[in-house]
Amino acid sequence: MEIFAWLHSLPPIWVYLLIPLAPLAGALVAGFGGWALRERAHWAPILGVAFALYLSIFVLLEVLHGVSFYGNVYTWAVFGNLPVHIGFDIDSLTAVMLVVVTFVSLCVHIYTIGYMHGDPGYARFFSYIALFTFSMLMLVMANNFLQLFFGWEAVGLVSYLLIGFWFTRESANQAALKAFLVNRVGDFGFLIGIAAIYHYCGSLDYRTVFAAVPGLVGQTVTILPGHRWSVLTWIALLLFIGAMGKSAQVPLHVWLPESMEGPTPISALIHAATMVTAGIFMVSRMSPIYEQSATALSVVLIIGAITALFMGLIGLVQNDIKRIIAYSTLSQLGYMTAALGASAFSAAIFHLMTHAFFKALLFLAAGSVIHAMENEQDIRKMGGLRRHMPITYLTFLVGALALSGIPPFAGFFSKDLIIEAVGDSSMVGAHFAYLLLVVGALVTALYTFRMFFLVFHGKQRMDEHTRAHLHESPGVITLPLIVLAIPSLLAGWFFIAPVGLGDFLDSSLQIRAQWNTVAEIASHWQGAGVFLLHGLQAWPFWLAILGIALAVWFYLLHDGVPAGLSTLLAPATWVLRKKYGFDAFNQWVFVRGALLFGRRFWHWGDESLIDGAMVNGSARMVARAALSWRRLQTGYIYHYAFVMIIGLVLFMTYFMIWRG
Amino acid sequence: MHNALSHWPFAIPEIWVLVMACVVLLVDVYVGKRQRDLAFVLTGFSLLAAMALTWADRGQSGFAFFGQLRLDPFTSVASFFVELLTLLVLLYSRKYLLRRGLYRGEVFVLLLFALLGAMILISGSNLLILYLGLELLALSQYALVALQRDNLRATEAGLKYFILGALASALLLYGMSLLYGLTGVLNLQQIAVALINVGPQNFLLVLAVVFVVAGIAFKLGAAPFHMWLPDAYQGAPTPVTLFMSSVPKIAIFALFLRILVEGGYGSIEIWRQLFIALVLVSLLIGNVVAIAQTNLKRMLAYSTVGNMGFLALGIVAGTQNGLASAFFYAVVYALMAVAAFGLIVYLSREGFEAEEISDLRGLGRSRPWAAFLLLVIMFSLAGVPPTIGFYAKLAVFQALIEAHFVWLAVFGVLMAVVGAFYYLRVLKVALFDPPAEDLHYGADDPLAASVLTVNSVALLLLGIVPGALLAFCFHALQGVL
Amino acid sequence: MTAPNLSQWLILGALLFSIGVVGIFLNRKNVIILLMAIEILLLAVNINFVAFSRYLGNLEGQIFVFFVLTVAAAEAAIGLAILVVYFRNRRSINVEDIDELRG
Amino acid sequence: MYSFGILSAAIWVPIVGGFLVLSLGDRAGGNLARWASLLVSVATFAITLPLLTGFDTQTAAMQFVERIPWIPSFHIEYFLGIDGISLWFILLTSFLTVLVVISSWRNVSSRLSQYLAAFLIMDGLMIGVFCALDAILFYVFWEAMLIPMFLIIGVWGGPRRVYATIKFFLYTFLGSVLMLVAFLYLYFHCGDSFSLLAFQRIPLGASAQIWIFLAFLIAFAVKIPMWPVHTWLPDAHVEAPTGGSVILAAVMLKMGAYGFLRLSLPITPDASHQLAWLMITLSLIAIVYIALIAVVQKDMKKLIAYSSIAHMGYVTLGFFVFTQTAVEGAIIQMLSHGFVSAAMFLCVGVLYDRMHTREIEAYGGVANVMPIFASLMMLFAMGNVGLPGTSGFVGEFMVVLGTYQAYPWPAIIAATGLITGAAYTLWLFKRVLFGGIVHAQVAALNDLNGREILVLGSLAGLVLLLGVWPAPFLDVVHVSVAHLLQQVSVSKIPS
Repeated sequence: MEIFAWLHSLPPIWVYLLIPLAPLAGALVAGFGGWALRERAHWAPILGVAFALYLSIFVLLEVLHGVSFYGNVYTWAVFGNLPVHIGFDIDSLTAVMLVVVTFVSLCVHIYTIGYMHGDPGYARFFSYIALFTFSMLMLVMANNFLQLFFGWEAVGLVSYLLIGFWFTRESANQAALKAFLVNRVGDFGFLIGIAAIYHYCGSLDYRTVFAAVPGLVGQTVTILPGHRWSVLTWIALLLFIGAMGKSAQVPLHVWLPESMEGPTPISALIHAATMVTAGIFMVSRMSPIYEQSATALSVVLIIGAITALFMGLIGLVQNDIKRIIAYSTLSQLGYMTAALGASAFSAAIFHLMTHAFFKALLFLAAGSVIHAMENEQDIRKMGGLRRHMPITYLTFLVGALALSGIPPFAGFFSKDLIIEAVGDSSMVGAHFAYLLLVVGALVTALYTFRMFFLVFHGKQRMDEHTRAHLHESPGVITLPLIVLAIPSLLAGWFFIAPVGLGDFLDSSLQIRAQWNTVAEIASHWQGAGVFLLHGLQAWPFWLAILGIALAVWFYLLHDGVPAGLSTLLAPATWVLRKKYGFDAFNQWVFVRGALLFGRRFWHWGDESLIDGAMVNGSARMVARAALSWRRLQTGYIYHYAFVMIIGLVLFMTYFMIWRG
Repeated sequence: MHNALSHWPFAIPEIWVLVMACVVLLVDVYVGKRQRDLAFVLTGFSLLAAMALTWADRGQSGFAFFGQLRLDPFTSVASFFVELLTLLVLLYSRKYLLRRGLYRGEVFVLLLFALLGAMILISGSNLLILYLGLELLALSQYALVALQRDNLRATEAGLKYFILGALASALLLYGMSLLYGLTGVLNLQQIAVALINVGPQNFLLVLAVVFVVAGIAFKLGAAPFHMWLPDAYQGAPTPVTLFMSSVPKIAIFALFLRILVEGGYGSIEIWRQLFIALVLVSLLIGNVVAIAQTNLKRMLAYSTVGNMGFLALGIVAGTQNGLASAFFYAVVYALMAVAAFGLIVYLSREGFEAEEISDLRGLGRSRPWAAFLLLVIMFSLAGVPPTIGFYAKLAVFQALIEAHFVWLAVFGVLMAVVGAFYYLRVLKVALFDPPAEDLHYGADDPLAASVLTVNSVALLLLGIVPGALLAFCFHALQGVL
Repeated sequence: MTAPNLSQWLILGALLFSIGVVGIFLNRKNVIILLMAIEILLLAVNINFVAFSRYLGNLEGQIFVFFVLTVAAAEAAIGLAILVVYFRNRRSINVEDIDELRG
Repeated sequence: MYSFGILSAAIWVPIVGGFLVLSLGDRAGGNLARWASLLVSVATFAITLPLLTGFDTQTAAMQFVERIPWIPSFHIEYFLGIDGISLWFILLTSFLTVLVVISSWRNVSSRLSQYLAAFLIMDGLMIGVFCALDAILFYVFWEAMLIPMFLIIGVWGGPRRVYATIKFFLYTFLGSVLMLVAFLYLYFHCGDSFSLLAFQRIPLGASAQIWIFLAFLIAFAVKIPMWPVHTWLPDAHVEAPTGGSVILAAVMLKMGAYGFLRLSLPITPDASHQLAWLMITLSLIAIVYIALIAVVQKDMKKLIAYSSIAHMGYVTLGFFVFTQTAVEGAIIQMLSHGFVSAAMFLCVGVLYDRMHTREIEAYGGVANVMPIFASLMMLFAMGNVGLPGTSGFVGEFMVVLGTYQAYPWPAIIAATGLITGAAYTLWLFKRVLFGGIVHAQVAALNDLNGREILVLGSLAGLVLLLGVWPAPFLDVVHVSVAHLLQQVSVSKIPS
């Protein structure tokens, strides 16, 4: 295409370099110029991100033409004699991520113009999200673990900043801190994993490491005395801890729901579409390592499946519109993770992609609703909005259907593919996982449409004042909704063949033949149409329909039922409302524990023992000696003389007796 | 049999000081009433001249009066220092004496006689001569301490000092008598010869050494023979304390050197043990008890005890280096003590001795320069570089470790840390505490001020380039063994 | 009745010396006694010297004794002088009253 | 290589300059002293720059060597020289002194000239420590340095300054005297020379090495400070004036670590290996135990002081796993901590100058009124947390990687610092800067002035530079560290 023509004249490295740098530049302009630009601060970031998107599309096309790139930009440092570089690894996987990230990011940018209008932190906000885009791009383009870790932590930082964007809100700050710390727990494992890789492979460079991996098969490491683990399992699990942190898998999921304290665009961009998928991306990237360890894959599979179902269940009892979507995100991330566990990396990436579109859509639509409701987020206070905001209504519906996996919406293809893959998987725990995922389909549909109906249908439960002001959101808000609705509708149909089933990603992935469930599925059902027909005869679809039906029954026809149910299943709902007690546990064990130990160490260890007893104790001892010895100096001549004579006598006796 | 006076030139400095002492006495008797300063100037001049004469003798060596007095490198170096210190004392104390009506001839005469005693101790080479020198020094000091007739504390200090001092001399004398009985001679060289075939197991020898060491320890002020020292230092008029804390230290070290090294080096195994005991007790008592003091002079007295412990460390080493470092320590300590007490003299005025530590409150604000000098002096006493005090300790510890007394060295440095505390406390009061309105320092004597400045700054500069002084002192003890 | 031998003389000296020493720290009464004790100390030493000199057959010891006696005289003089000025201030020469300076 | 006495100049210019400033006194409202000391400090920094430009990264030999007899009778020499290990710290020292002078431009109430003079003199002495190659010379600088710091804390410090400063002095003094004994012992073993290089060559018996190592350990552990001899640091920091804290944290703590590299490891390699377990344990205790203590601090400075101890834990850990990555990481960590801790203390100083309290409770919502300050402090906080892209990351990353090569478990335990560090830093940040404005006093705060922006901004630049491109910093270090590790790997026990 000729709009890209001029790029061919550039050295490729420049093009790749410009992709992250453009948003960074935008971020810097907005950040440092914000005080002057004020409400015009959005131009620089938007241009930057738009340009990045433009370049990403170019890169994607290039990759489609078989162009890939692997090279370094500059030498970051030399460890001893091992150089560590900053560089790019451009292949199909990266290209897909680039487009997804920049596309969603751009939509969010535009949406933000309307959403954050009039907020004192307008410029700051834009510089943050542009900065986030930069970090995310660095992460996905990395060709070494250092840069990966850089992007990994940088997105964490920006997410921290954005969750706490309204820093005057205590709850926001609390959530931000929690998010950062939980992520750090993941990063802790990730860092150890990198250290292990550095130790065993002697490099941080992807290709060198992957080349060294086969040599590590069969090597064992003794971490706990008496337990010999396969090195690769050890590494894979450590890296996965990182993924659990970022992609909010049980038990490190606790930060994601609270991250909804941030402005809605953030929830859409960071906590739904992109950052949280970093873990999925990372594991796919590391497929050469994971494919060497069945144990690790099983763990991934089971954790993913558990997250998928049980987080979805919590979604059933939530009333905050954003939190419901947040829990749905958790559950969807669970699906992706499960796919990874089943070696269906392509399926995971495929779902990541579709999910990015429809989840961003849902969040933005929710944001539009919240905007209209004057920051009311409780769905029990909404209802019947469809008349007031048709565009939001329709786009939200698209998102909801996609999420519930109703054909032919995007979510259907990706999610069904995952369930199929897990079903066919031969991994330990695959059957269990399959069960959870299938039930998950029902749950997903149920909580999605519960939310949908409560928000858009039924009687209007908001107060007069709010109802009076109900209105459709401005163009800058609805436009992105529409733009996102399109892929949410079509992405599945068009991309399942190449991305999901096809060989597009194969260049980036390494999958063992005997575990390659996706290839198997692909061999049965060629193309979207066939797959769709097959899907219509499969469990998940009908369960989803059932879920919607239940939702209709509960929330449109007999709205007494849910209350009845919840009383009927009181214990269950209690457990769900308490979110299985993860938060309480962390609060009690880790937070309180740390504070308790801190105080004990401080007061008992430092103040009493070391300072009190040892340091000042010895000083006090000397002082006491000084005071008592001083009394020997009585002032009486005869005492003085006596002491002298005693000394003399001691001298003599010493020689007389001891020396003979 | 050569003429009795053949080698008298070797004794010129001693003779000069003796003559001048008498001259000053006469001058004071006749014109003193009208012209006080004359005696002062005359004394100063005679001290300068004595220094010159001593300096001129430097390098020569030999005996005078049938080996009664000896001249060797050590003699000239040591006497040079005692003369210098006496001069400093004189210059520091002029105003002080004037203010208290003590600005009289006898002070100068006594100073000169004490100096003479010290010089005889340094050059004497015969037990009898040494005894006379010791008594000359001691008696003049008794008198000096009690100089302030109407001052109870001064006279009490004098009395205590006198009685205990006499006891100590008696101990020393008893030791001498035994030594004489053992060897049949009084001349140190002959004693050394006679002791060659007397083993350290010999009962009389042990007894003799014990008594001699006890006497020396008393005069040095090493615990447990130190009891007189705090009282005497505190009670005596500060200029006298100034003298007591400086000149005798060197002189008594010389006494030790003469009797126990030149004469009794054969008995090193005996006296080393005794000095180890003295070191342990002195370091403990001196450094610890000083912490409890509120009176600056008294605190410095205890610090003297501690410092004598450090000095004795060098003696314990007993090697060439050890003795040299001990001598170096004595010299450096004398310089520091003079500066410390000099500061007190400088700050005092009628009715205000500036001798309580609390009297220094807020010196940093009211008299920054004096405070700076105090800072240098205190850190030098604490042995913190870059001050000369550090090298004194360094030399001692080096010798000690050379002689494989590592454990003693460790004990020593730990005590140095304890000691650092009370010096810091003085600085705390002087620099960190707010100044008090009721304090009015004398501090108006340009002479003392300039001497103090030179003296204290020297402590710092010598700390930055200590090479020369170190070499000077170490050279003095070349071939003492 | 033969003349006492050296060791007997020395023992006598030692005894006198001890008496002097004990006199110094046992006496709580009067400073004058202290001065006398000091004299005894010096005399004890003199006995040593004379005895040694006599038995070693050289005169140095006896010369020493002359000087000691002289010094003792000077010492006594100064001692008494100090005592007098002290008495003027304190109005007492009781040993137990001499405790202005202590600690 | 021939030098024009750059090192001597770097040592003596600030010292002499300091005494000049002292003599100037507070005339003209102290302006004279201000500009003079600024001139001196900048000049010193300028003098030290050629060290970097003229430095030969290809050799482990000492460079810019100056060697003349100083105290002949003891064979003590005036022996200076630097290698890749000491170079950065000399630059760090001279640079930070400039910042300290600028930062104390207005906010020192009394006796400004004396204050500035103390810092200038200390500048020279600290540079002296980093380039002294004669044991006694090293010791002289090492000890002399205490005097100005003693005064800075004691005279210009907070309410409990006397306790703090005397504690500081005695603690460190106690540590160093034993080092002196070790020096003297070595002096006689190596045939009458105090040259550190000679010390590094002489063979030593196993037990002797142990004793010497322990003597050094006490000296350096106190200075770093390592658990359990760290308790002087929080007190000293809390009471010290801002400049004092900056120098204390940024430079003085490094000297202990530097001592390990220059003395302990090369002089007693076998003992170092034998006692590595002890050192690693102490380091890990510092990282875990101290970090937990930092979490519950109520006083900003105390919190940062404790975090300093925890960060120095990484340094000592890195030294005693003997892998090149770890040791280089440790050195970078020292450098980075020099920047970050200095910046953090300056930030606290900025707040303290405005509100005269360091209590965390007294603050809240500062970000509302001081946005520039908030963003800068956020950067430094992230450096403290060790976020990639900031200097704090490089060192910790390398140390953890290098440690894992030697022992996995210590690496894992050390990595927990990732979490605890974030916890105490960001919680502090949250309580002080975020939230609503707590009271009128905070509302009245005004944002950074030009001088403060200059100081903090330059540090921010360094933090980012070192984080984004540490290569040039490391290049200087490689050869020296390789040589050091080679020295350590060879046993010195005479067979």
